[in-house]
Amino acid sequence: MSFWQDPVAVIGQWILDLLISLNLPEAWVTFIYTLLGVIVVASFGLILVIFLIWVERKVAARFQDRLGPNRAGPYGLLQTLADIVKLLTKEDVVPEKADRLVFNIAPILSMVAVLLIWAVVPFAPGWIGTDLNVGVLYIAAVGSFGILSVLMAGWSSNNKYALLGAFRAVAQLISYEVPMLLTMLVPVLLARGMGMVHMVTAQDTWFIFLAPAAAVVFLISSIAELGRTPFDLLEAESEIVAGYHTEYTGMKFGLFFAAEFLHAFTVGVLFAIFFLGGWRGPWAEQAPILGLFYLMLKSIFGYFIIMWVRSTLPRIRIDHMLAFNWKFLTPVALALLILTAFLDKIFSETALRIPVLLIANLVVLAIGYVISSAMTRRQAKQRVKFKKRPVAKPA
Amino acid sequence: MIPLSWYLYLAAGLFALGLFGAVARKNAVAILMSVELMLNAVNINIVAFWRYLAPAEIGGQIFAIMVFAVAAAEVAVGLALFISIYNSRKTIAADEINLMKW
Amino acid sequence: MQNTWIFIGIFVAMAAVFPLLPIVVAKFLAPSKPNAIKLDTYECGMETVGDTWVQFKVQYYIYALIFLIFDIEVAFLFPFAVAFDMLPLFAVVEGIIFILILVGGLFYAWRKGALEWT
Amino acid sequence: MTVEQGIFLFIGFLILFSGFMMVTRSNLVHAALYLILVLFGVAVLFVLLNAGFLAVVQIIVYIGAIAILMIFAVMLTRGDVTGEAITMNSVFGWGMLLSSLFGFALIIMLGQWPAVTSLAPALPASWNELVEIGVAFLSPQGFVIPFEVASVLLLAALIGALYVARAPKKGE
Repeated sequence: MSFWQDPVAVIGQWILDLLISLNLPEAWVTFIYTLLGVIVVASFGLILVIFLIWVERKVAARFQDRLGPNRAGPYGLLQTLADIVKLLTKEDVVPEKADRLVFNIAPILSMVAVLLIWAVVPFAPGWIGTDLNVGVLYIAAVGSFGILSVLMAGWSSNNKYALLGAFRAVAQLISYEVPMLLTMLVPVLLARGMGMVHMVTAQDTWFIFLAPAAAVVFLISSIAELGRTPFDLLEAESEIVAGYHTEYTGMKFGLFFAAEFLHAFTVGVLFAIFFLGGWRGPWAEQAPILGLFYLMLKSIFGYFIIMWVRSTLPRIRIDHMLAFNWKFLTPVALALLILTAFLDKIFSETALRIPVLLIANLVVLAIGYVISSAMTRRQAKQRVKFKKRPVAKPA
Repeated sequence: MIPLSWYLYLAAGLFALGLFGAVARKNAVAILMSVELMLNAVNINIVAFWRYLAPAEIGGQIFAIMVFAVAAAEVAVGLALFISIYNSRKTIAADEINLMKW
Repeated sequence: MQNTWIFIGIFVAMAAVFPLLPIVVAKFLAPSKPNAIKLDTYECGMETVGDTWVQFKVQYYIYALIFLIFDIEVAFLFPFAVAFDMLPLFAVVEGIIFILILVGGLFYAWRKGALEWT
Repeated sequence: MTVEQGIFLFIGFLILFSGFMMVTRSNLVHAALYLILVLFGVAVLFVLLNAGFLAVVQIIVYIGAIAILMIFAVMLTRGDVTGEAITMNSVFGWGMLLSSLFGFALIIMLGQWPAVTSLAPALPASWNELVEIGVAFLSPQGFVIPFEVASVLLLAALIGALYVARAPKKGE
């Protein structure tokens, strides 16, 4: 295998040989090798953030007919670096009434929660941090630390708006976690395994063709998990100042901010892995570097949809948002799960598997839409039923 | 290699801590948290026994999952009760909830 | 010991170090001139009235409750999904019954109006 | 001392320390955060015991849901969060006596049991815990009754808790 086809394997082998030639004990070799792997994967994520913030600002600007950052460096590429320098030199205020320890841990935890997902992301054939056999559940588990960090930040600030914001945020996050988990179950069911590598190799046909409705529900609930427009009620500045990170300043605020951006892209990556076949594409298995390219292409597609939604839709009211989750997304996700399990068992191994699943998905989505829109119309009718007031006649 | 005894001693210690909390804490929510400690101690024991004495029987892990389900049900109902009691009596101190005492 | 988990263990440690670094750097670079007003609770420039405890709705708890129940359900269903190939149709129907029982719970909550944000 | 033992000792210390802090803190949110540390430690123990699935479920269910529910309940009941109220019951001394007696009795009894020092046997070669669990849950020879009963239990808990928490308040 040549260097240009699979640089990671070549470099990895070289480092391993080097470590063994140093005559270290075996445990140390494993430790250092793993540590290097961790550093590579984690810093890949962190460096990506710097780039992503620029991309997001540029794209959002184009949507709004602006230019976006264009001063620092060519095309404003260095803007994020300038922002980092700015954040580093901002005074770090910890409010007097705050619970110092919890207050300081919360932003770190929010970053950790996002970064940990990257440990199981399969970048290309053979390029993966570690292939846990419980990969998908691991991602869900790591997500719960994110929820915890929001609650910790809101509570420790000792500010009623921060606490209110945290409560709203947590209500939103846990509500949307339900359809997200249920739709994550659909690809697991289709792949018959929840290791991330297995998930990719099982997608001879991309799962978006087997479960398009699940993909849509997953994407919507993931956007809600991000807390971005149209689901950005947790930081609705007109209602609750700035949400759970009201009291945060300087780099600690920057961490929450960076975690959100990285999370947005991570959602794109997960969407690509679960539904768009991960690194799969022509010749990816011969040249893993192509696999990385395909994965990034697909992830950026998912990320672009997220940005698109963000800059198009207005903020939803909180009762609408929660009703949308519990009365539309969750029932649809449950119906999809039941149907997928049943049909996949009956039609597994037959040629009908793909068309039947595809049609079932579309039917569920259509029925769900019809029922929910009928209900909305009925509610709207009920709402207009108030007494007619006599109209004042002009004298 | 870790001998089985380490897990069992740790679980015993955790269980005793939980027992202390459940008996001595005043706040009902804190009591429920202590009960969670005891359930976790039990779960450590179950999984350790499975791993050391019967690794071929998957029942050990199933049992632990059932403990999760029971713990979740217990917490859900327990906390709902406390919230309800708080709404009517404005306290959840365990020694002041004496509705059923005789 | 499982080798796959060593990576996660080290990753947790490193993932905590990475965000800690900028905070520590900021500690040296950033100015620190605290005063009473700056350290006060931020509330759009107003002085804070009352304590942090505002009345929270029971509705928050109810959403968390339904979430907890579904969380457990998903934990039960993941092994079901992984073992899918080994299961006869009969077992799959059992799994579907398991889901349907909890769907009943969701519809009970719906009918009772527990899902309304009032 | 091997690496594994080192990790165990560290985690064991963490669990016992956080457990102790949890039962003694009067600030209930702090107590809940220490509880989360304990739960996390137990998840690490599950990993050491080759039960990766249980470790992940422990984090999802306990930290992701139960601990959040606890913190919500603390907020909703305005307990002695500020730490001003009294932490302990009047039977505090009895609790201390009972639990320490119980703990020591357990430890002494464990010390006399011969199997206690046994080491972990090797797992079966082609071990796939997830498939094993899934099959065991759904096969009639296995645990299908507990599986369905768990669902009914959760349904009952959901309905009961909803009913209790939403019970109409008088005079409000």
